[in-house]
Amino acid sequence: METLLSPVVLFFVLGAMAALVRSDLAVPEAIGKGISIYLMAAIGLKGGVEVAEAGFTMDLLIAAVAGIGLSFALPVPVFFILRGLGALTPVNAAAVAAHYGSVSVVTFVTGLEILARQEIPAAAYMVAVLAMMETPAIITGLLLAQRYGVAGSRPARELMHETLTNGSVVLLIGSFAVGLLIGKEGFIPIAPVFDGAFRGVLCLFLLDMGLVAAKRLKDGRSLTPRLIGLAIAIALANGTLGVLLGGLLGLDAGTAAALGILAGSASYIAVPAAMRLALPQADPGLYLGMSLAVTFPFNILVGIPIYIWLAQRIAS
Amino acid sequence: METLLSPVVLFFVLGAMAALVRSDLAVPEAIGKGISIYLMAAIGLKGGVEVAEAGFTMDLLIAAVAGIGLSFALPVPVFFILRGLGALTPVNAAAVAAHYGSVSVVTFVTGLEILARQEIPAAAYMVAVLAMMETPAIITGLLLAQRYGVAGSRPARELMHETLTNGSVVLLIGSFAVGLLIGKEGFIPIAPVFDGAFRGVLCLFLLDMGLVAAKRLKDGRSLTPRLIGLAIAIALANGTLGVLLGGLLGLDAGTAAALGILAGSASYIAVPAAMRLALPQADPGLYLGMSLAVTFPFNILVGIPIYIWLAQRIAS
Amino acid sequence: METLLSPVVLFFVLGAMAALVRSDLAVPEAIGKGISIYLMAAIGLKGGVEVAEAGFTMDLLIAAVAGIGLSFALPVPVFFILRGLGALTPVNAAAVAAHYGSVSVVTFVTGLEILARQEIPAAAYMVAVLAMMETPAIITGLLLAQRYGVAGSRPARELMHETLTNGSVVLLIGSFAVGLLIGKEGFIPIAPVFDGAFRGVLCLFLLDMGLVAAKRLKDGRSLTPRLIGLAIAIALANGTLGVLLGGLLGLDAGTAAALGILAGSASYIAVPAAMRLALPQADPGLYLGMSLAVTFPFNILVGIPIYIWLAQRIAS
Amino acid sequence: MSLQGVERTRIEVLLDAPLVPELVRLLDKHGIHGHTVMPTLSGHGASGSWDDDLITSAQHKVTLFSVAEPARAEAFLNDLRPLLDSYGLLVMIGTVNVLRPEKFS
Amino acid sequence: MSLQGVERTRIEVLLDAPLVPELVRLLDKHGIHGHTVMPTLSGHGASGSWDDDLITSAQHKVTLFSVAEPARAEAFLNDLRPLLDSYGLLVMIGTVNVLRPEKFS
Amino acid sequence: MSLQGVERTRIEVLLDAPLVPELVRLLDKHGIHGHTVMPTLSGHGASGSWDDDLITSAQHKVTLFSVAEPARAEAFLNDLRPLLDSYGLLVMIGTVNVLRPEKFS
Ligand SMILES: Nc1ncnc2c1ncn2[C@@H]1O[C@H](COP(=O)(O)O)[C@@H](O)[C@H]1O
Ligand SMILES: Nc1ncnc2c1ncn2[C@@H]1O[C@H](COP(=O)(O)O)[C@@H](O)[C@H]1O
Ligand SMILES: Nc1ncnc2c1ncn2[C@@H]1O[C@H](COP(=O)(O)O)[C@@H](O)[C@H]1O
Ligand code: NA
Ligand code: NA
Ligand code: NA
Repeated sequence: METLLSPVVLFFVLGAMAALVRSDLAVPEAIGKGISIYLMAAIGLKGGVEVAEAGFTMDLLIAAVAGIGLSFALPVPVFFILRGLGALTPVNAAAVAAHYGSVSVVTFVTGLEILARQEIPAAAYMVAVLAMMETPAIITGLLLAQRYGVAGSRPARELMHETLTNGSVVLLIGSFAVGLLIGKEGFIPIAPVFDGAFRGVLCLFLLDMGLVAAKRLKDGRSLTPRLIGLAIAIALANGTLGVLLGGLLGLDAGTAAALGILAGSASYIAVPAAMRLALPQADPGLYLGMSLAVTFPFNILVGIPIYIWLAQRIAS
Repeated sequence: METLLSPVVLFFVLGAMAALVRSDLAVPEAIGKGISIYLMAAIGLKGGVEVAEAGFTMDLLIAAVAGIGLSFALPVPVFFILRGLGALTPVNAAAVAAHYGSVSVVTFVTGLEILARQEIPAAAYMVAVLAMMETPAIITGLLLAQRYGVAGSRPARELMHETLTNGSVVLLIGSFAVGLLIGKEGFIPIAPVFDGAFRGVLCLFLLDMGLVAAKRLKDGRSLTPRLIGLAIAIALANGTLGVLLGGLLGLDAGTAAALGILAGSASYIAVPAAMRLALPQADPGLYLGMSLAVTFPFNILVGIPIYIWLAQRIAS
Repeated sequence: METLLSPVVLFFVLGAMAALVRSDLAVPEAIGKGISIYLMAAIGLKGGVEVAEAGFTMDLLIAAVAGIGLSFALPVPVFFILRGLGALTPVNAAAVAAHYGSVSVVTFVTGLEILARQEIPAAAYMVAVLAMMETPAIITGLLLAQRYGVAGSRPARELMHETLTNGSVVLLIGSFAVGLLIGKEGFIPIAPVFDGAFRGVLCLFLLDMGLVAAKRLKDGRSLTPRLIGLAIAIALANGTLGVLLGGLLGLDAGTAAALGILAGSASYIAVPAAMRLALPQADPGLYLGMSLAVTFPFNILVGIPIYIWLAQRIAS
Repeated sequence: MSLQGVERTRIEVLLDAPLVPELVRLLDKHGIHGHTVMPTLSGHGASGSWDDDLITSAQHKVTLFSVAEPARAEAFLNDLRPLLDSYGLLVMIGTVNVLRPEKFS
Repeated sequence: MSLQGVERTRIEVLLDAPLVPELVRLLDKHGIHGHTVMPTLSGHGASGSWDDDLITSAQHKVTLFSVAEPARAEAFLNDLRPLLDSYGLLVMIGTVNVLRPEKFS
Repeated sequence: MSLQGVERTRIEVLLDAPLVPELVRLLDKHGIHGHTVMPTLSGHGASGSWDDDLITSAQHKVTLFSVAEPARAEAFLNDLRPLLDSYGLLVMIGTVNVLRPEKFS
């Protein structure tokens, strides 16, 4: 409830409602793209600056390994669930699975905001973990597709290169590095933009996300009720797994919750672009519908509070 | 004079001058659209937050009724003036009349800035009034067109829906609601963007508006000296009417001035889009020329100060 | 070294590296254009406000004359060097020469940032000098082309008009005038955007510049090693000349450094657009490659520190 | 010169953005269920010059093209004629070859 | 297959944005008073690849199309030929049918 | 009506942005070394409606056109056929006249 009154969430709801009443409200694509670049640069920077303060800890290493492990492993069970309960073709199941192994930057950022509101801050290094979790799932997804006789359309080497140099990965890691280099001192002159303006800009971005997600949900032909159910169940399962693993590894409540949010979130930027290229036979309406139109809103409105609640129970 | 030295107004003049000397200065369309979304979200939010503080008052109700009334009524006299003195065809007269019954968001915002500079603040709820005044005039305009034998090109129901779900209306009312929900407390973290940055961003937007308005004035074929004169006279008449009504209803000076500014302003976003669709036979060069190229600059440079001056005389 | 740790420079490096690893990271063109409009409005405003405080001094006049003189004169030696050592055709040599006589806004702004970091502020009026130095070089370039039998494709009058009403010139001078008019008082309400946000936004712009410059360097067919060497040598020579002249004229260290940065920088906005139109036979890949892909990065990373170091030695 | 594929009629219309839904409705009415909308920057014609400023979308022009089976295109165009002047449409009709004709019934 | 409307020549030119006014002047000179400009994103040719960065508009490419009466088009193209190389133009000429031929004299 | 210039085949493809490099590779393979990419805004077809949101580029559609020597175009299109369904391509083939044929071998 408390969560739902955060302006960030309310703007998402506003955007979704605007789309549902078929309003012509629309954020120009260039603005949406520009804002998401800003958001990634900002969280990268802030993460780097804070790690520069706190220094590299054992926890950082643990969380990183855990995150990468989850990104590699999660697509496998998801794949079989989608094959079985979802009755998806191997190629579609593999493509969707990759999305759920990877992460959603905005879900993570929104989660951080809510954690901050509730004064259960997550460790700064989780931004680095976010960046590291984006791509491993793509590899697993492609291996699954191959394993089931779907020839990827492109040489593995090129694909590797494309996923590792994906814009969001480069920007997150790059600005994280910049943050490490400049430290708190160097951050002060640019703080008004990258810190002060952050929450407000995030509101505008979620307004856009609400519009986009709801539009997709409306004319998403590929989405069956069963698939919508699976998109929610998988998010919950992955998120819970993430939180439990975090607790098991002795991460504090906020950080465990963040790991859960990452595990429970599904990519809608890096992975779709990679899948469209690597598995063109897979249906984009399907994987974007599930990740962007179902899992994303679910996590923003319901998932995040659950993961946080869970983390508070088990961690400590 | 004092008004003319507000940076907001000066940037408008700069933009207009750049266009008049045929400079190639141009603000990308996506930026202009993005900024206007930001401005509407910001004034909606601020209005909501302040009303959350002040609570719903009788004045709010009075101003709302007055505003809606004006928006419905003003197009009628304007229509006949345009038919008579302007010698416009019924369809053109009806289309233009709808613009003058409706309102201009940026004129309103600029007015608020100037009122603030002169420490005669208008009541926060006027933002809600602004939103409510956008669409009634469209209905009157279409009824006038029908009354004079111009068949609107689309079913009334659809049209109703399109005007009520118009992006700017949804965004203004929606962010007003968000403001009500979050209150002063919730506004603090996003204040740097939606309050701190507001005036500066408004400057950039008026730079753009200056460019656009002056360009239109230059190659506006549909504009005759007589129509230019009418565009000014109608603005003055409507504005004065608005102020007087405000005073009559016992609104304070700032609020009465704001009502005058709304009445005197002409729409150039919601209404043109609706008219292009509903009365395609009407000449867009005509109604956009009058509202955007004549009335808007007039109000920014001359009208607003007059309405304020008038409001100070009569109110109190 | 110290310079290289400024976030502004680091973001430039990040952008360049992203392009070199062939990342798909890209800033939408509308955003890039919008930011550069913001940057020019901001430095214009700040310059005007500060001059309104300091008043017009003799130094201002001296610096202005020196700057205009440099812009007119520098293309001549550059032209002959390019003809001789560069073995360029007259038309290409003339086009490139015009770029080096003119200035780069972002190089200048980055220079101011670095000067501020090192507490050797440059005089505020240098913004006006920046604006005045943009266009004279274009005239010299065209005269050189004519002198060597290349007929410009357009009537001189039109060309004059186009260069003098170039968007960046109008915006810089216009917002400088606005700054003069509003003064420190009037600047306060818009300071959060035009001052507070400045450094942060500049970081994002340099991220974009890094991407663009490195991309050009990668697939810049027109660039030979020799031309790359000349692009660096000319920048160094012009920059040194600017600093020395500044010292000779008794400007303080910061201001002399700024004059050097202006002299050493090469235009990549106003001049290329003008040359494409006036000397269509000239190769855009050549002049944009040299100014944007070689001289710009060189000045950001190496040139600026050198000019500053030199200015500190000689001035005072 | 013979091209691959099957001949279809390509209709391209330049119109104000707010009118797109109207045109799509008209296409549907004639059983033409596919179209693509593309952006424009500026233009000049009998009614003067325009330039793309999204500040008001009323005159924000776009082009819409639709590839259709000739007979349907014919019927659609007949219905479109009366709107040409009031909507201020620029209509270009041509022939293109498509590789999957069944998609363009 | 016979199409509705009257045949006109459609000239489409890919060029750098700063050159548009030049081209329009040339069209006017030949009594062709209508054109539309459209945006582009990227491309590749003999002189390498380009990508749309508005940071500098000098090489910001756009396409301009104009529908004209064949004879006028002919005359315009003859005037255009000498500029092809220096301006680096890509010119495509085709035939389209228009519904209001009088608008495309 | 005879047009100036020399006939070439113009291939226009509507496809998702991430697939552009693939298509360019295929063009190169057939010795077609020139192309231009243009933006789109929205569309509708058998697989539903789309609207341009850059939030995810996976379905961000663009059009790519390439003017090529007919024989090469022929060969390219034969290679393209198998990809049509999986890539969800819209392919339009036509004839245009170009003024500098040597550039479009
Ligand atoms: N007949 C058509 N005319 C123009 N564009 C079309 C047509 N059919 C499909 N398209 C475009 O191709 C996209 C994919 O088509 P489809 O695979 O049928 O969904 C659509 O979203 C439209 O943008
Ligand atoms: N001959 C033409 N060739 C290309 N575009 C045209 C032509 N005539 C008009 N247009 C476009 O159609 C718009 C409206 O034309 P008009 O109704 O003549 O003003 C113009 O602004 C141009 O964008
Ligand atoms: N065969 C072609 N098909 C489509 N566009 C082309 C072709 N050749 C060149 N272009 C476009 O024209 C631009 C300049 O061509 P060029 O002068 O050959 O470098 C290229 O960057 C492409 O955008
Ligand atoms: Na995940
Ligand atoms: Na009004
Ligand atoms: Na210089």
